Amino acid sequence: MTSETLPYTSYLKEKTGIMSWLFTLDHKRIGLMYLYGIVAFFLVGATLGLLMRFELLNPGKDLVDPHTYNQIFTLHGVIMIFLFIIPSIPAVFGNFFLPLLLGTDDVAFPKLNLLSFWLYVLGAFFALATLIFGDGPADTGWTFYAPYSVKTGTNVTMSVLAAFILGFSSILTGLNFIVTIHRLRTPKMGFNQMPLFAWSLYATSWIQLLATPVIGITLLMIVAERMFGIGLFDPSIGGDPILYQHMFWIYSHPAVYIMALPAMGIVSEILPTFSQRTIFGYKAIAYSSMAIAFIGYFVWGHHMFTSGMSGPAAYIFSILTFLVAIPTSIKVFNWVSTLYKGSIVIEVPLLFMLAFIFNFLIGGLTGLALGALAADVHLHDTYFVVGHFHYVMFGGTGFAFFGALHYWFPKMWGKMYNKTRAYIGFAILFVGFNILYFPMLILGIQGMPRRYYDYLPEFTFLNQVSTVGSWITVTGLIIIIVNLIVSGRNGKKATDNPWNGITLEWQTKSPPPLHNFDKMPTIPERGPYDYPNAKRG
Amino acid sequence: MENNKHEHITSYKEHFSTWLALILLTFMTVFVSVFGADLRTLSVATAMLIATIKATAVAYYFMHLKYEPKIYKAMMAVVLALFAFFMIMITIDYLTR
Amino acid sequence: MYASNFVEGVDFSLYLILSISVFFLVGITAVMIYFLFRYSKKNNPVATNIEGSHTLEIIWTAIPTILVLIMFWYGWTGYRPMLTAPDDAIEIEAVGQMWKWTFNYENGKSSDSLVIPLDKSVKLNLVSKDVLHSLYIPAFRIKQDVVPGKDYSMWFIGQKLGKYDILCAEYCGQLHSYMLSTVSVVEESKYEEWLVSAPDTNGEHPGLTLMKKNACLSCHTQDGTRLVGPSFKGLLGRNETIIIDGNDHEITVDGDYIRNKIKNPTNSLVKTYQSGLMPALPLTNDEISLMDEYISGIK
Amino acid sequence: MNHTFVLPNSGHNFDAKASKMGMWLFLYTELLLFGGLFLVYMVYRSMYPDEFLLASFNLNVWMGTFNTVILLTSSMTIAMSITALQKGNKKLSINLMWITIAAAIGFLVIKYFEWGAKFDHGLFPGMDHFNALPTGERLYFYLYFFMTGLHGLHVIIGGIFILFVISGVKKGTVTPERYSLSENAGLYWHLVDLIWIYLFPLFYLIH
Ligand code: HEA
Ligand code: HEA
Ligand code: CUA
Ligand SMILES: [Cu+2]
Repeated sequence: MTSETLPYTSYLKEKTGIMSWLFTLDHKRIGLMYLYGIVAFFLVGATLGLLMRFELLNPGKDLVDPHTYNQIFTLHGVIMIFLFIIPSIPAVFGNFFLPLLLGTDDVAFPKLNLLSFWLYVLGAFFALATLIFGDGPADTGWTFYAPYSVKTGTNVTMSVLAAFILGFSSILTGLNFIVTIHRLRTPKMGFNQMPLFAWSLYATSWIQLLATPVIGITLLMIVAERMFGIGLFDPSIGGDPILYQHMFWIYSHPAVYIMALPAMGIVSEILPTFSQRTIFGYKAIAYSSMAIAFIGYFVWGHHMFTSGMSGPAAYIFSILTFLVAIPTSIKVFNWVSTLYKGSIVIEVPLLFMLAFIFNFLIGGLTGLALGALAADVHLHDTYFVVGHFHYVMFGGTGFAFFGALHYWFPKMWGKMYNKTRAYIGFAILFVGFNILYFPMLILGIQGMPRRYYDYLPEFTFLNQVSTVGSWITVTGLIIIIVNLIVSGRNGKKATDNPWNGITLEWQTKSPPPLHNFDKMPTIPERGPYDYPNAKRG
Repeated sequence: MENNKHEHITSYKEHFSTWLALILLTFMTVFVSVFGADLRTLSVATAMLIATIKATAVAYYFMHLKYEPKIYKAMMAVVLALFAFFMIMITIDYLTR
Repeated sequence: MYASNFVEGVDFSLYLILSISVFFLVGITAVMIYFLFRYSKKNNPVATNIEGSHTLEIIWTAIPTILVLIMFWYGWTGYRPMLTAPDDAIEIEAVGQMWKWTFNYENGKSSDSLVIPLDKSVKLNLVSKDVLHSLYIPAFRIKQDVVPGKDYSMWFIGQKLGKYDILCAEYCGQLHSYMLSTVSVVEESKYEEWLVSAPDTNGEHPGLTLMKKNACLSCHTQDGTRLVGPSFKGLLGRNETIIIDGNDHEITVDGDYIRNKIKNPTNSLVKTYQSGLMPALPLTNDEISLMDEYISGIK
Repeated sequence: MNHTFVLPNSGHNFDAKASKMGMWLFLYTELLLFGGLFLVYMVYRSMYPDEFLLASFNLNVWMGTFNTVILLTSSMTIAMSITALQKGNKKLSINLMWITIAAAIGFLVIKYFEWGAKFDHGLFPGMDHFNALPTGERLYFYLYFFMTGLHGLHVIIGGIFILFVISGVKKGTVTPERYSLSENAGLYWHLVDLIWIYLFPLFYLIH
């Protein structure tokens, strides 16, 4: 790359000092700050996960008492959902790369963006403050089901307020992205010339915008119930706990697509780059994101099949649940076809994506078993569900997150990571991950309920396998994270376009200058992934 | 980007007529409710219908929706459809128990 | 023979879906790996830009659609019969409370574990005294949430003699994982015999019987171990710090205190314990005195 | 530094359309925030129609009507203030906004008296009279306090927002050429009105 020798200041160096970070309006710096926060919370949440696995090594008490265990899995769930996975890809990579992919220099409302970040910090503070204030962290499970969440003496109010504030942060991020996509695309880039990651963020943002308020108000009702006795959900003073579940899942099912869609966008970016060919079925992938976002609103009832929901409602929710699987399967088939007649370079980011597809298949297909009414009656609230959602969330989104981190690492820091260590870390993580979670699926089919501090002796063996898996997983993760940190400090300098990608972020320097582009980026004529060197198909 | 030079400016008169219509509708709905007491469910329906007419007037004229590009109306339609769907699904569950 | 009448429907839908899943999982993974080698940079230096194919798009929309509709159908047919119990079912009231199941039979018999006759429909009327619970019998493939304030029921036919686990599958607080019981499927004659047999109290103190029935012992031990609430051992005459309206008070436990606490559990709280957990039970004064008498006797 | 090049589609440009779109999007979230409450209302009203009816007799229809008129009028004045600003008449615009704020205060004062009357009758969650009510009536009042309370909060926020605009017009950051902020405050205020349009029949006009 010729431009390397020209003098320029990267966004990392343009201004210095801690204040230039904390109050920056630059989307890239905000993205990085999110990254540090989110990874930190991932480690906290993961450590709690590790603790749970220790406790479950043998039946009976290994480490903590039941009350503490319940607080641990609640905090684990709250951290992983609200502080890690929902903001993960949108707030980090969306912030950093959406403007780059669109060929602009920032999001539409940079100040609002900073506000979202600070709300995230405030929410995080609330979530952790439960450790100090009140009678300890909530012990309700991340679902805060009434009436237990109204009755328990633990500090539910604060945990719930944390979720409320984080929801607000998430709404503002979504709002910002929608306006950015509508208003700031580079001239001549129509919606159908947008990179697929932008499409997936667009779909995600709509969910963040329209679903989050519903949980916001629901959580406020819980707070009002605890503080003022506004008994909307506790039957002993008035309300109906089933209605709480409806309200909760109206948000929280769409929320699983807030987690999944951006990850799918990442896959759609990375596969063409390493296959060096255009994506198969651009429109099918783009529009299926919108379809998932839309249908995803109407399936929340599948979390309530055993709650005493009426037969007709169960019927409708089940069939809609199955329908939402179809746009996902369209994506999977298009991804696999994108490898066809490519010229594939195997690099760690690509491996993460293939692992994503494999894990997400397991997660998604087990989701189908849960969507079937009869099977769900047996599987609901067992470890099968726990297995399902770790496969989609960690095996899916988590892997996409780490894949994206490797893919864009050179762009973000201008350094290349150590590839050998990255391979090793990936391999250990992948193996460990499957040893950790596959046994859970079997445990669930055998009937081990979730949120169990103690279990029947016949479940011991598989629990132990799973615990051993968690140790392997840690090893892999530590290798990956240490490798990235070390490489960020003294890795080899990376070129502007190490993977030979053609989306716009590769047209600028690594790391990009403060205003992203020093000249107008050019968009490929026949769609964002039209590799000039490939044969016409 | 385009600036807002060509924005439609709503006249005072238009605002005033909107207001007049809203006030009339308000008295109408109070009237139906207070004096049409034995209409029961019908009166819930009329009350909601009148409220919706009022809301549309506010959105269309006060909030300028009438003069905005189509995309605004489309978004609004999506939001309302979504909410309607939430209501329908919950109603189905509660009515068919 | 299956353990209950629902096993077949549930297992069929589950294993049908799992088989289709395994097929797709293995198939897609294999294709992916094959492409990885066949079209590696070495084997295929120049890529081809294939933008898509409408035919394929339609095929891989249609096939999953058909498959999921089949899956849905078997899920529904396996589930539908669970919704309505036959009219001749034996009705038993199943009460869930933190953290204990109680089963009340029509003839007034009450038991911690469920006993049902072979091949007879049984309908459980589910009652919760406090929060959500869920009555789950894995062997029967059946589960139903128990919701306070709602009259839910569930039904099944035990088709195989034996004793099976009953678990609580909806998170209900501290000892959720210990809210266990069993269901014994027995010959009808044995069931009849069991039903009329007197409760096996072994001449125990009636206060203890009452406390067992009301799940007091899920939280309070008799041997000094600390659980959710303070142990009964040596309770009478013990000095405790209790919190009333946020203020600490030093008291010595006496009979009045015990009776008051049972009556109005939320008025005061022993320090270091979690508030809001002890339920107010509809007990008569006589019953409370019996309990007090028993508790005061545990030294 | 060496940035001579600025993208035409920069996120740091002033873009009136973007800010209006942002405001609308935000209003959607507000709609769904209240939407959640309307869902809860719908369920409980259909469960306890008679109790809701009985409980609603505790509200004063005429106070509610009066408040509705106040809000509608304020909606008109804020809309007119934008027209005035667009036409370059800053003074009129500011005065109209002050009228709007006065209306907001009037609305809150009436609400204060209405709530106060409930307290006097022991109709607040936790009070003895309240606790003796049947479930449906209690639910009515839970919803009444929660929804009108949240709405009142929005009235306050809307008022503050308008105050901001007034100071903007005075300082010259909001001008006849660049009036997005005033437009957005107007949109927000109309939303407050819009929600009241539904709250009014749902709580006051049950018959
Ligand atoms: C990233 C998050 C994520 C994602 C993407 C999904 C995706 C799906 N989920 Fe999952 N789910 C969760 C996160 C997620 N879920 C969480 C967190 C919970 C538990 C919450 C709690 O209780 O704590 C949960 C719980 C949950 C339940 C409730 C279980 C219970 O409690 O009883 C159900 C039931 O229907 C379900 C179904 C599905 C389905 C059908 C999909 C589908 O979208 C999956 C679609 C994907 C595929 C189908 C695979 C790809 C397709 C092919 C390869 C083609 C071949 C396929 C066909 C033949 C159709 N999920
Ligand atoms: C993105 C979401 C996410 C992720 C990534 C994880 C990751 C993990 N989860 Fe989590 N989990 C949830 C979301 C997630 N979980 C949710 C929502 C629930 C439901 C909660 C509820 O029921 O309410 C749940 C519930 C849940 C349970 C069920 C609890 C129960 O029902 O009783 C279990 C049990 O094993 C578990 C385990 C783990 C483990 C071992 C990991 C591991 O994979 C983590 C991997 C990482 C490591 C193994 C360690 C890495 C750590 C380091 C490198 C740091 C070392 C640093 C220090 C020592 C300071 N989780
Ligand atoms: Cu009872 Cu869990
Ligand atoms: Cu779901």
